[in-house]
Amino acid sequence: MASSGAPKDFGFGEDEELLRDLARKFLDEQLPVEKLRALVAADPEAVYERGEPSTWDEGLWKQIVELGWTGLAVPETAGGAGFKAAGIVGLVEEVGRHALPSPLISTLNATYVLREGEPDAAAAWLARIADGASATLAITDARGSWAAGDTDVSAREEGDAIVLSGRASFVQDAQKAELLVTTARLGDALLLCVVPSDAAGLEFERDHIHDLTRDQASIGFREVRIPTANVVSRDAATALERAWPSVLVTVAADLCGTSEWQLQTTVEYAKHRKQFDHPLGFFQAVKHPLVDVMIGIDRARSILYHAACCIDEGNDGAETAARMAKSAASDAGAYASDRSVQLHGGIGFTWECDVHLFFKRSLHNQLLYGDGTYQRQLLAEKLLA
Amino acid sequence: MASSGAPKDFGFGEDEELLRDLARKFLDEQLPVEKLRALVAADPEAVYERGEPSTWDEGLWKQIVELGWTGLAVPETAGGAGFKAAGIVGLVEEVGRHALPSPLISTLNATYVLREGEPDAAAAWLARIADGASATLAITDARGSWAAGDTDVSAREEGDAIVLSGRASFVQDAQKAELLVTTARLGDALLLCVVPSDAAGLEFERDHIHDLTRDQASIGFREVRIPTANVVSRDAATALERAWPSVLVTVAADLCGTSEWQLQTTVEYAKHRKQFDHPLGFFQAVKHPLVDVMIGIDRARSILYHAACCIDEGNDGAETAARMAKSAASDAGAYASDRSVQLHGGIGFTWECDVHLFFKRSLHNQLLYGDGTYQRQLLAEKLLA
Amino acid sequence: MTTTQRDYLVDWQRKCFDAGLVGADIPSEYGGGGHQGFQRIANQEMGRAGTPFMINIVGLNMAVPTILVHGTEEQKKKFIRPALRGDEIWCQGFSEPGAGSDMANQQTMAVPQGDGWVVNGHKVWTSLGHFAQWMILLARTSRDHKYDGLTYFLSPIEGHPGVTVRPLVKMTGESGFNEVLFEDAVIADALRLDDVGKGWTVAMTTLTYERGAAESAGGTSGERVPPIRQLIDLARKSFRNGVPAIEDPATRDAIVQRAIVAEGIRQNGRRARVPALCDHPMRLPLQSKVTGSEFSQDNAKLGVEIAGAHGTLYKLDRNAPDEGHWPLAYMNSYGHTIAAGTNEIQRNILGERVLGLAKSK
Amino acid sequence: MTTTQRDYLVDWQRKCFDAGLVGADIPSEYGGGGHQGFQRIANQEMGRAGTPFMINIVGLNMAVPTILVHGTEEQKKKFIRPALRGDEIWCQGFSEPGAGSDMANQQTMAVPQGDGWVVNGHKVWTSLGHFAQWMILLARTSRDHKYDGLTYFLSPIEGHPGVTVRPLVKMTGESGFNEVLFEDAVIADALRLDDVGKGWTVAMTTLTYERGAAESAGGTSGERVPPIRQLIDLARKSFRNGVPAIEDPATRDAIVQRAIVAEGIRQNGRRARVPALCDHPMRLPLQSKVTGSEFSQDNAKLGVEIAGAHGTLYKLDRNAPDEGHWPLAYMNSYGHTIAAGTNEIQRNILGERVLGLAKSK
Repeated sequence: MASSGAPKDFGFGEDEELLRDLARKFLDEQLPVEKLRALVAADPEAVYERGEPSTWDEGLWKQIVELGWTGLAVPETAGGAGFKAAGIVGLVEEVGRHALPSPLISTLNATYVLREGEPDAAAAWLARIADGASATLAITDARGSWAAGDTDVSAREEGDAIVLSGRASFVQDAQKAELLVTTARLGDALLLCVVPSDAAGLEFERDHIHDLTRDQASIGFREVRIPTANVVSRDAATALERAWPSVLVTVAADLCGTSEWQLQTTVEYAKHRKQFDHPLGFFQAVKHPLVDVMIGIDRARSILYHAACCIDEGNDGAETAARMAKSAASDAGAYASDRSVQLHGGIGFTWECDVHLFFKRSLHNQLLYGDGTYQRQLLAEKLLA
Repeated sequence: MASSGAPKDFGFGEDEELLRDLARKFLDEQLPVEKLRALVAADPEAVYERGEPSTWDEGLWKQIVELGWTGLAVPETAGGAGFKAAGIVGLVEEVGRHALPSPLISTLNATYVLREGEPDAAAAWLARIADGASATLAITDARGSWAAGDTDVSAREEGDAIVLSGRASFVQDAQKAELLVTTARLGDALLLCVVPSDAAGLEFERDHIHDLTRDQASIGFREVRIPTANVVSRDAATALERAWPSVLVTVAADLCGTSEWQLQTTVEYAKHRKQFDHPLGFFQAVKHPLVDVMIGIDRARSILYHAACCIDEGNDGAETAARMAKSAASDAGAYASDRSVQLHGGIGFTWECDVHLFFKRSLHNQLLYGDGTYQRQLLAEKLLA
Repeated sequence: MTTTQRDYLVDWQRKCFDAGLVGADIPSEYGGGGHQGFQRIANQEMGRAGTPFMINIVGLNMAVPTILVHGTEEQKKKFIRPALRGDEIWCQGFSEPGAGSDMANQQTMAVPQGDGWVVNGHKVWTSLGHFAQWMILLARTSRDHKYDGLTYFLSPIEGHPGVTVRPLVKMTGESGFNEVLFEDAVIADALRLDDVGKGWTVAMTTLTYERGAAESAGGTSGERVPPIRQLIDLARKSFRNGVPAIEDPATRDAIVQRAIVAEGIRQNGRRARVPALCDHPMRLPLQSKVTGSEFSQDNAKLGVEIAGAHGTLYKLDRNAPDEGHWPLAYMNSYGHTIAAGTNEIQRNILGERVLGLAKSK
Repeated sequence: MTTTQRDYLVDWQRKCFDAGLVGADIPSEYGGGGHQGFQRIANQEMGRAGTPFMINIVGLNMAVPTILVHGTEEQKKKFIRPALRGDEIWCQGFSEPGAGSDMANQQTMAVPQGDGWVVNGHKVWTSLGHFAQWMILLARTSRDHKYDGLTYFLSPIEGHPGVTVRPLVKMTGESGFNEVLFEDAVIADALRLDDVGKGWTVAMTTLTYERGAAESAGGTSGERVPPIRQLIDLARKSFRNGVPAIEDPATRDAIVQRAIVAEGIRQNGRRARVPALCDHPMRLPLQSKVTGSEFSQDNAKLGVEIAGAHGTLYKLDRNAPDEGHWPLAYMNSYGHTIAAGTNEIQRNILGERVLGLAKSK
């Protein structure tokens, strides 16, 4: 529960509203759904059968960098905007609502983790991100475990260098990121280090994935040598644990955004499509599920802002709130996705209809860092101890 | 899955159909719902506030005994009808559909357990049941555990007598049963023994329960002395394990019957009650849930007959099938109960409307011997080992 | 509720009123505090302190705000202060046995006679009817128009000739609601609220307040204690499959699901007051009836399941956990999913008013 | 499906036909086996042996039974044997882009000309359209009557002037369905099935067979392998919260839930053939589309969840479990919950035809 001193508006004040509204306006203009479709879904065979790299708008990304979005989560001391989680969540909802293909989410998540490294060691990297470098987390093992210690990358020290070997799997937006924030095991310690994506010895293997609005890769580390200065923490588990509420909240915000798009798009369809001489929405078999989609989204969204507020307040309940938000957002996303296809009927099942773009982005995000059931298992350990 | 030699009709042949149809006709005539209401629900304060014994029709029970229903599950060698489970299930569905207040279900379940005792020791008791004695299982501890070994009754031997001490809880229809089939711990052994309900030292404490169509009690055993001949098995755990599929199937059949009553009664209401110038059933918010109630009942009912058939065939899959039947019937019963009240609207929430009689009987049966989730946990141990 | 309990609660409301905790935002000329925005703070504080609920809930949440909007100066002067102070208890007369969710289908007739009306009809689901002095009454004054044939009255109840109040027994065997019969009961025309034929419009004002669509002008205390703690405690003392239910994974997942829904409801309430985070002003307020009532229902049902064999027991049983709370709460929860517009109707309203979908009826 | 696969399946059907395993219950004068009750046994045996499916599924399950009921002697002689033998593949032309679930809302027009008809229109969701020689076609011959304005044709497809078949891409990026365009295509009047204006009645016959309401007169093999085993195998090799998913209690409960539904579907099929255990003859058969398609959907969704991070992978990814089956099956499952009358429409049908509730439209 929120402590009694918690801000009534979740800390979502004028600045946050301004940022969100600017993001909405910018993305409405720059990435209407027709443009998104043309960008990522022009040729189903290209992505799926021929395995070509997923397409994205690098010009749009340059604009985003100029708008300073990469630096939003970077502390002011490191040259960033030091924005509150409440504000970033508002922006990410818009990103999800437009299914923006970009490394923004990954960069934000990498930033959250870097922020928990040793301040001196992390500052330079955070400054680079504030300057526009994209980044991503490369911390997951081949089993797809979301636990902090589970990495397949090991490190050894050689003079003032660190040599990394092994493999990081399920790396989000790997094709677009300039910096990899990586965990590596060194004896009993778990290092957190930054590896430039052009470092020698890195082998990118692109995953074939369903989501058309991002890419994912498994990255081989073949004796990758980095300066010791690239190690930002020797207790990566703690850094990840501290950053994790923010990471979960970011994905949950993206899910809330895609779900809201699914709701509104399906509602529009139900208003205009006629069946048996009535608009679809006349039928309770359409109306009531859409209401339940809305209820699910609102539950997730309210907990989301509560979680962001807990993060901003340094509240002990942040992890609980963030896992609740991810659980609720994953479940709401699953149901919104399900009904968006079903209630569009035959057309919703086709490539030409946009719902599949959001369906797949949502499905990916539902799974990423653990679905609803997974979050609830960890919550049970906290709440029912 | 059914083995390839399993009967296509679940063994539900002409005899079984005849028995079921006779039961339906008999109960339609003898216990229309108006009579049931007058019998058990004439005065809410009597049962609930003043804690008076639940009322039942002993004359009707005499007729049932004369029809031979108590002996249906008793083997022919012990003077019973030796009816197949498939047939008994058909009859019990009718019992559930009429919410018959009687010790029939308890007597059947006690019979199933006695059948698994030592044949010589059990024969006399089975013969008494075939002659019309009612019986019930007194095997549950105060925690309400459904596991075979969990009893609060202990035994000691004194010459050719056994002395029982302790307490049996959650005894169904205790007020109506003439014979208690009891488990008792004697050293490492778990005895199964028959205790006449008028034995000295028995103390009946009636439970206050919601279900108006049965009674339940906790029974204190204060140095209750029974002849050794009353011990029908010294390995009660095995006897219970063997009998358990039949016990679960009996309760599941009762649940299917009450659920079907709830479905048909709510459908009738939805046909005739008008709202906004349409019969209720016109609205998909009423129609579709009723269809889902039907689907749930049919799932449970089909698995139920499959389970009965496995029992009759001596199939190893009987326990799995029976637990599936109980799980499906409990879940279908919960949903049918829920919608029967909700879709009746305000009237469904009143004492004068019959739906609460079935709601409460169903709820009791959903819980009895473990609800859907509980059955699935035990199934997981079998199916996912 | 016993008479003793009634007296205690009336006394409590009076003390709160005297302390300025009730009616704080009501104009002072009608007996209120004359403040703005005080009531919410008072409600929060009372909720935090876990004070008893306000017995005159219908008066505070429905009658007073409706009279403020539609009443004459005389009516405001006459009714508001006694309602705030708990001196006069109100009940609601919108439900009829034949009308169900179709509230416009009222059959209770009011026929003009002299400078009053003769009323005949049958109202049901009248909580507090046996304690009430007044009823907000919707009656038909014309059979020619469904909606425009309705008129709204402030009807005397207790001791009024031609009015009979009888208890309705709930499925649990408990009473708690009433039916009210009008047999040639006479109501003075001065007790008509707003014009003849405007009853539907007035009733919509009443329901707007009741459904939480607008701030309660009267104020009731009692944010309920979060029930998740109750479920956890129950799971600690119950057994399931040989282990304490609190260690059973299925039970754990179910409780956490409930905790998430609880957090959602709590944070919905917070977010509803942040306009920048609400695309549609009615989207969250109109959900609260559905989410709140189904939350309670699902909780109670889970409690029964956790209780297992003990879930069969009535509250008077010595072994019933939590004084038999769970099965009773489960059955009583249908009062909330059915009353004040079934949740099916609420979903229509949400789909139509918030999402803009075509009307289902 | 590739041409090679098509050829293989056509060849397979031919061999089955020659062996008497297809069309066993069809009168021998039309090329069938002339038996009664043989087909079910043949189907069971083929199912048990896990044989390939019959490619001419539309011909066997829809066209043949409909022609047997409504066809002329010449039509029966001409069409049935080639359909049974797989020599002529059929597709279905009931769905249109604007019609949705309202099948009577056909816009494809057939206008009489000489001793034939000129057809213009647009059919969608035509599986096998690119391999088919014939289509069962529902077209409008009068705009004055919604239902009585429909007529049923047996239309040539492959190589027929004015008919264009184009693939439709599914949400998964795969093709598999087609759209079929009719542009001044001419159909001889001899290819009209039953009377002008009786198309709706004939189509109902077709759907009765498709919906499993009557025994398939043609017979298709391939009772699918129960998918619970697949889920268990997946859970054994997937990890969740640090343990194999098969040891995770939430996953275990979910799989067992699926197993119970699977058993229910299997035993429903068995019980549907025991009249003494079926109060209403259509109650179980009409459920099978809803239960079957939702079962597949729920299974696939569970598989994606169990796969966790691996659930994001497309079938061509080297690490995709089970060749990427789960997410593809999940998305493709909407084909089944939407096609052949959405499950919403199926629930209307069940509520109306089986439970006798008032029509919703």
